[in-house]
Amino acid sequence: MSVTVKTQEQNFDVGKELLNLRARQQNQFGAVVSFVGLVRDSSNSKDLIALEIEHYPDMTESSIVEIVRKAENRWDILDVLVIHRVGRLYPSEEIVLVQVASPHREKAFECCEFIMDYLKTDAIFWKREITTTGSYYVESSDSDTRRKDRWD
Amino acid sequence: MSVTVKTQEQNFDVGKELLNLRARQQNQFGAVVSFVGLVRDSSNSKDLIALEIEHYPDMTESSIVEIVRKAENRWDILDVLVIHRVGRLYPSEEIVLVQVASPHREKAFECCEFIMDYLKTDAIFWKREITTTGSYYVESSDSDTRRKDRWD
Amino acid sequence: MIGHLRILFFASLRDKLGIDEVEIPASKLTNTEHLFQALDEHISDFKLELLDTIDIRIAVNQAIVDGFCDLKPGDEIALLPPVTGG
Amino acid sequence: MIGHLRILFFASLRDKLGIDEVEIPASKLTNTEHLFQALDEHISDFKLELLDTIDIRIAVNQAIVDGFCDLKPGDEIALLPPVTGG
Repeated sequence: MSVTVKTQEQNFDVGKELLNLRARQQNQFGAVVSFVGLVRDSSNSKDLIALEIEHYPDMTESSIVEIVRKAENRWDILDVLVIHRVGRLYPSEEIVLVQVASPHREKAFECCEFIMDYLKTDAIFWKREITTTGSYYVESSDSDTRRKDRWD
Repeated sequence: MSVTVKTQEQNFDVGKELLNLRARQQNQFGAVVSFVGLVRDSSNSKDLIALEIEHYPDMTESSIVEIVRKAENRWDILDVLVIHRVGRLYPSEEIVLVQVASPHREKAFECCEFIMDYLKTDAIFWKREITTTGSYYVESSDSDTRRKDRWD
Repeated sequence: MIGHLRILFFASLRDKLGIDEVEIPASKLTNTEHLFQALDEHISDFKLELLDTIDIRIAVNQAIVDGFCDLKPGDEIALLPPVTGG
Repeated sequence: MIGHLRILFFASLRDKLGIDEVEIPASKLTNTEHLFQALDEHISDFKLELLDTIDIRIAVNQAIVDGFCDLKPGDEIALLPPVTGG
């Protein structure tokens, strides 16, 4: 099992990360599920100018590794990569990549969704939306918490 | 809603397809779920030399479009891309890419998995495994059928 | 050919029959009901009994046919053994 | 600084308090129980009442602390308002 977690300002290349996965994994895996989250151009019916993502260096990465460890205990997965961007991001830019490799597809789907659900609620990031009518910190929503609680 | 379906011998680049998606879609989408299926190096405990995938040109693509239309009726999705390779593929090579873009992640996950489940049972492809002990046509398994039937 | 039906065999069916494609005069086959008989009459050494051992679906002009279906000159008929993709 | 605790404020908390980081002599604070009081005593015009309006979690040396925790010189204490990633 290989776990790679990065927080970074620069963007990622999903195609390159798939090649990296193949270079890392000598084991056989039949399925790779990737999630890419992007900045939408509006939020709560306000026009979004940009999103600012703040992290707590090192602790943020540990909090993500902890989420991945939880996933690892539940599913037969071979490789997990999480890249989460920080800093100022504009609408339609990529925020996060979660890439999960597994022998079979059903585990890869579940595990990738699990990690995303926990990233929403447990990863140490703060998001500030800069809109045309002011800037606001966003918190994880009740529906995010409900989605996480499904896994209990 | 945009639907793109391709069958082709050459490989695909997931990163490039994400850029194509962004070029195609002016709408806002917050989530992209991608599934990549790869050739494993063994099958039923036989060593696999190669996989040969045969299709029925045009009809195969129609059968995939039909699957995507079913998905479209169930979820609020913005863009679906399916690329399925044909011809001779070797272990660790990519077979299929399913990329689903949606405003929210839960729909993108479900829809991508739905399409994969139906591709296993309803898309017009034939697979022949060339192993060290002979070559065999593979059929969709009972578990594939059960996974598809979950959606009824 | 004008006035003919084109019949395609795929995958395991093609390998076992040793035929990938055949043409039959449309006058000899007006309905899919008699397809297998027509193949047997038209193709020498046709392994008719093989068709019973494989779960075959029939497509006419690239659409799956449930039950029987009338045929007309120029139609493309395909015999499809069990499929799997992904 | 040697003999000090380093205290970090993040996100909305930092913006509202107008402080991102402060150092307190370790001798003035030996347990997280008295953290807020110590901040109030140490920082002039500290908006103590603000801390009641935000759901804050405390991390010591980058590990979330539930309940109280002893502190020693060199410790890094972080005040974390509600998080969300992804």
